[in-house]
Amino acid sequence: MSITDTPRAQATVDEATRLKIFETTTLINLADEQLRDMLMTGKIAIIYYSPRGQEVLAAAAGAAQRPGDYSVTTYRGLHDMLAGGAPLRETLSEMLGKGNGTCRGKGGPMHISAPEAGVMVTTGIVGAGLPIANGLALASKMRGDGKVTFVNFGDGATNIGAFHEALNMAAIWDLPVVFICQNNQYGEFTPRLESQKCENIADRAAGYGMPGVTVDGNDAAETYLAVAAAAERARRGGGPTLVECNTFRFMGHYFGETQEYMPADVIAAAMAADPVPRQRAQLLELGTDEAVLAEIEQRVGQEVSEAAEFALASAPPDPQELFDDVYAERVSI
Amino acid sequence: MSITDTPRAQATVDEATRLKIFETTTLINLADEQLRDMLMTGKIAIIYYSPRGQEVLAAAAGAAQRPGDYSVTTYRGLHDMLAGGAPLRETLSEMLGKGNGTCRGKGGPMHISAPEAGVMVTTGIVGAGLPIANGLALASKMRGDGKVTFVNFGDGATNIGAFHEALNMAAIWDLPVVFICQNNQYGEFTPRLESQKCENIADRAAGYGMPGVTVDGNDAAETYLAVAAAAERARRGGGPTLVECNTFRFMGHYFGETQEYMPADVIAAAMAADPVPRQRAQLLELGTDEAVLAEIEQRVGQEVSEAAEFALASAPPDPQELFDDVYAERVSI
Amino acid sequence: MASITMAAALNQALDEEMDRDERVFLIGEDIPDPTGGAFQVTKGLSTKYGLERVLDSPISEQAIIGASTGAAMAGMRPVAEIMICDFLGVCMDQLANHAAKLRFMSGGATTVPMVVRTMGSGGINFGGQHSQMLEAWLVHTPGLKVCIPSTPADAKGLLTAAIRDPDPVVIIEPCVLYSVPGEVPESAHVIAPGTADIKRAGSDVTVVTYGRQVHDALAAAEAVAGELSVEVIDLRWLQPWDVETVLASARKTTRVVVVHQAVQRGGFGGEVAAVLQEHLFGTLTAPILRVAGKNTPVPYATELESFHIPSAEEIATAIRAVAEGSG
Amino acid sequence: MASITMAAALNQALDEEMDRDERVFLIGEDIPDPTGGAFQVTKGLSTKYGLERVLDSPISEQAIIGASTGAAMAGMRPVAEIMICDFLGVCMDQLANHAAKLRFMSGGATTVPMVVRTMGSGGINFGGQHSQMLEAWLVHTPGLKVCIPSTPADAKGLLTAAIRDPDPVVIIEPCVLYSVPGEVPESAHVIAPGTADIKRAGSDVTVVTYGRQVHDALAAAEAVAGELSVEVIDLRWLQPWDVETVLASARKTTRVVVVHQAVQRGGFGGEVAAVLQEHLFGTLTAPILRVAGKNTPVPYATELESFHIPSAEEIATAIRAVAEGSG
Ligand SMILES: Cc1ncc(C[n+]2csc(CCOP(=O)(O)OP(=O)(O)O)c2C)c(N)n1
Ligand SMILES: Cc1ncc(C[n+]2csc(CCOP(=O)(O)OP(=O)(O)O)c2C)c(N)n1
Ligand SMILES: [Mg+2]
Ligand SMILES: [Mg+2]
Repeated sequence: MSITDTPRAQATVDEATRLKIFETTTLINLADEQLRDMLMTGKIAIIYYSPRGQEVLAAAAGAAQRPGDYSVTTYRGLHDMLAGGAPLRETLSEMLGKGNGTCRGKGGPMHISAPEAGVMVTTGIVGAGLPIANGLALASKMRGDGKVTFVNFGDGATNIGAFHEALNMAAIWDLPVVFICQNNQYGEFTPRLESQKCENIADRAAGYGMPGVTVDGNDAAETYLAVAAAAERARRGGGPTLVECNTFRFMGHYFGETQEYMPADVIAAAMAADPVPRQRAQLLELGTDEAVLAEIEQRVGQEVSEAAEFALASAPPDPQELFDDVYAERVSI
Repeated sequence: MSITDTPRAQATVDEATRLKIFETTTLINLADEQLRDMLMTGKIAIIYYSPRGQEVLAAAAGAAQRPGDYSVTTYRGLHDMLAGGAPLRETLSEMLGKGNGTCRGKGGPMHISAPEAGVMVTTGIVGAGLPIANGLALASKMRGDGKVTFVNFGDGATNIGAFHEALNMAAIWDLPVVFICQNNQYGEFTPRLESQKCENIADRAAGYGMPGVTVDGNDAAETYLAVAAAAERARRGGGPTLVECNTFRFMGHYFGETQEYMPADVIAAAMAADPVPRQRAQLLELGTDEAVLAEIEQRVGQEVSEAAEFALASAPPDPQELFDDVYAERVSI
Repeated sequence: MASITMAAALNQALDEEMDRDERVFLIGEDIPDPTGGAFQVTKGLSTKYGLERVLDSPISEQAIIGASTGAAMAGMRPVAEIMICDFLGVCMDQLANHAAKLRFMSGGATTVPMVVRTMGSGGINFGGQHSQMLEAWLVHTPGLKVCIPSTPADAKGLLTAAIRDPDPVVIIEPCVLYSVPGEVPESAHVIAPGTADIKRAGSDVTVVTYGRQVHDALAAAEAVAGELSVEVIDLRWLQPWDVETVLASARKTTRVVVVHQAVQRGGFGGEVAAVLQEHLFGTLTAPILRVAGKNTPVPYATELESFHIPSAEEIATAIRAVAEGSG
Repeated sequence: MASITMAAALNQALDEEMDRDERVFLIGEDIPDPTGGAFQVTKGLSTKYGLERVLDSPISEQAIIGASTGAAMAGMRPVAEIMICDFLGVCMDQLANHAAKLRFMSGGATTVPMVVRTMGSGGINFGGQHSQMLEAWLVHTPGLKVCIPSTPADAKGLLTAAIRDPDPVVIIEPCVLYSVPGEVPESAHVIAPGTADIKRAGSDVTVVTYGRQVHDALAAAEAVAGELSVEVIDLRWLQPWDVETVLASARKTTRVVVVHQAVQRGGFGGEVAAVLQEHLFGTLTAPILRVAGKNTPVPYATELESFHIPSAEEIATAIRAVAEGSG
């Protein structure tokens, strides 16, 4: 499957879903903006891998998830976490290293977990989330609980061994996993095609005997339909799918880097196709009322600033908590 | 490419090459028989992964190598080592743990090296030879020395991460490597199709943007032509090829195991198609004189028994040699 | 109590725990019947519990550890087999950066109650890549627990405890002991983390060891029995380890020898010696000696390998040396 | 001598060695210009020597180490970059089972003269998977050599020595020191394996350390300078390590504190303490104390991380404790 006909696809998604995706996109977009703002104004100093440019794909994939489903993401994961339902305030608190963060300040931005929302693992090791996603899915398969696991990773991650082992295992055991490759065209400072020769990443699925699809990850409906179809297949026992979502990183690898390795015209073209305004325009075109969108934006904006204040005002963890959570029993020294 | 028309392929290989392959096949076959004999008669007690059934493919691949080329193999590697030109006596000595072995008794059957013959690495870690083969080939590419590296591995090895990373890197850098997958249908006690879904292993090459071919590894000419073509391409700077050679392990995983996991009819069918007598019959059919073959068999047989005697009679290493070769400088303790 | 081999005792522990708790399942390469694993430890279990609970994995150790980690997080109780300890090299990231750290990094929000069984080889001419004892890598990884049995009964008790433990536990099973028989409690047997066992009581010298070297230490103790009374402590658990039992013994004997098969430099013996010298400064009457694998890769030839691996003779020599108060 | 940062000193060593020996090449992720590596250590080198000698690798650490190993065996002099020390987890097999052992397993028939450069993080809020110091895994792997610089000059001298060494060497470069300037010899500078450096002379207490903690130890020495004269030994090489220099100092001071950032349990400090107590039994007037990372994964929040990592204050406390003869 290649890129489908976007307007038609958009129309097949019901309005509630479209609005849900819009709301999540807005949430991600504003939360990301908030964090960059706090960084630029010196309110915080953290390493931050912005998902700017990849909001719509995460929101669309999130809309294909059911309550109880599992998700796994990476250091560049704010969009996936929020789309998966991680609590905004505690997620921001965790990013700021506060004691009331999702991980009590121990994990930080690269290791957010919010298991109550199914956000199970955030890893800083490229490709390492995939084998663990298999395990979550294996548990679902063994118990027949009907859950699906969604695991997110970048284009660069498709060159590491863990990707290969995970896709092969998921395929032979028909595990209920959706492998979502967020192909943002770069791994750190290296363009994708300097690190692999395959035209599309989804082409690699065939070697595992698994379906692979490539979609415009910046198109809400196309991404939603592809991920939902993969999830449906997985839930029915049909096994895993590799869904490649084409997108772009607007802020480069980490926030604040020079981006000098990216040709100016490539950046400009990507920015011109910014998925966030594009999605908004599509909704208006499909007849959604401007006021509905504005209300969502206003409400989410409020939520985000309150969450940011909450996180900024929260206390850091007590150093003695270092000894908790190493094992079930507290350790000393 | 699928399995080619065997008799035609056979005829396109010149007689000298056919005889070379026959001689190497004979050498491997008799050396293997010799080792199994010594094991069964209790003259030696070593862990031994017999290449019985895979002789012809190694001999054919070996005939495609030029002097100076590099090769890499595994614990099941006697056939590859001998085809690569490792010295018979010192190889057997090493297998028996003798001080005059290729590795002075330190490596053993899983780690034979004979760099003067280009036999650079034998690894006991499934899949681990592939990344190292890339390095040998990278050196050749950087120096422009025209050498090709041949790396041998099993079907089971194609499911481990190192395989994936190595094929991808070789492809993007157009390294002069030939990846020879000896698909003997089993990894230990697990049939291939229980560990992967792809119809042919060579199908995986596409995901790396690399040519992949599947041949009857039990057919000398077909294997020779495929490996020689891949080597030629690599030598010209055309990059790597994945050559899948279908074959079968007659002695199971390690010599002495029960083989109870293999259906009797599968074993019987494989044995009936034994590549060693098949190759002999082909040669006779193509007009080679029986006396020529008999002379080779007799001469090689003599060589093998002398080598076995040499190895058996050789002295073990001096324990103090333990401290040599850890580093360039001798260590103590 | 029946006398069975260590392999059978491990099998029994797996069987009992699979029977007791349906969340327990096995995953590894070639572990189902008819072969029942490269070393037959899982024999019969796929026949009894089905292939859904005895999963035959591709040769993909990262995927094995990852699948176990994820399944554990989701509430299962996986027991993974990494066929040989040396193969930890291909999956250390999954084990050390993920399984070990996820409880901590999530602030306790997620947990990883899984077991990794792996065979510790050496002494059987398996060469440099199939003979290493790598417990030192694991002990240096906070979040993991680590144990090594020396007898069939301990094997059952440690593996049962590992399966019931709320944290990731690695058990290294010494290959050469698989076939050695011993009395094993027939019902469930649990050896709590951090409990050592005094395998031989004595008053002159304390030998601290674990795994295969327990037997060598006992042989050495026997060899010197006419001259010296040697206490042999089998740590069994390396993390957490039983500092109290060792300190009590060392206070009594004032002389300690630490023994393990892993290479000496950077081995767990250094940790034991460092802790003991700190607690017992002024109490000991001799330096703590280590008897361990020599600082080389493990060689193939018997003559080299048996020199590489610590021997009962070397242990006896060290015992005599500390008894004389010299190093 | 010019004053340059450690990153610049490392860059200079690479530049000089690439210039001197055309067999030297670099391989790693994102190391070419314009970025010149995640931490800019390789900046300018692809522009000067071409992309054929500064290879931008896919995210494939096993392939990076494997390619280096093979190229080294074939006569090249690869310098691989594993971006962050924690990522050793994904390539330990290639490093520990292959690069380290191939000389030995081949009985000296093949050799692996390669270098692995890796950044040792910690103290910069990078969280549990980007902050570990894993030198203990490496030191426990016979066949590898290991070094860690604390100053720009040492960084240049160690990296140059590593590149010229006939064996595989891992150099762990402390991230927080990359930007710290110092005097560096302008021409080639080689610090031979196994040579420590006394960074501050003293007579009451010996502090043995390396890497970032050299600076903390110096700060601690300064803090107690009114009461005690502290000798700070920077090991620089962990394998082989300079036992003689440390013994000589400890014989003089009779009191030793060992400091490192890696977690204490199973860390290299245990090895140092074990060796010293053996050689200096009866000579020391206090137990050897270790000040090291606390036995937990590395946490994210500053309040937790700065408590996890050993501090100059903790070192000073340990110095005072050994000076009083107590543990
Ligand atoms: C095993 C490993 N190697 C290297 C890194 C350093 N690193 C962090 S992100 C990154 C690029 C990943 O690219 P991609 O998978 O495309 O994800 P993106 O950052 O573009 O979302 C690299 C190399 C790492 N974290 N883990
Ligand atoms: C990383 C690793 N995992 C597991 C093993 C144990 N093992 C040795 S051989 C083997 C099967 C390999 O199968 P295949 O690649 O098909 O090669 P064959 O033995 O059939 O020649 C396994 C699992 C190993 N040596 N290395
Ligand atoms: Mg990317
Ligand atoms: Mg096979």
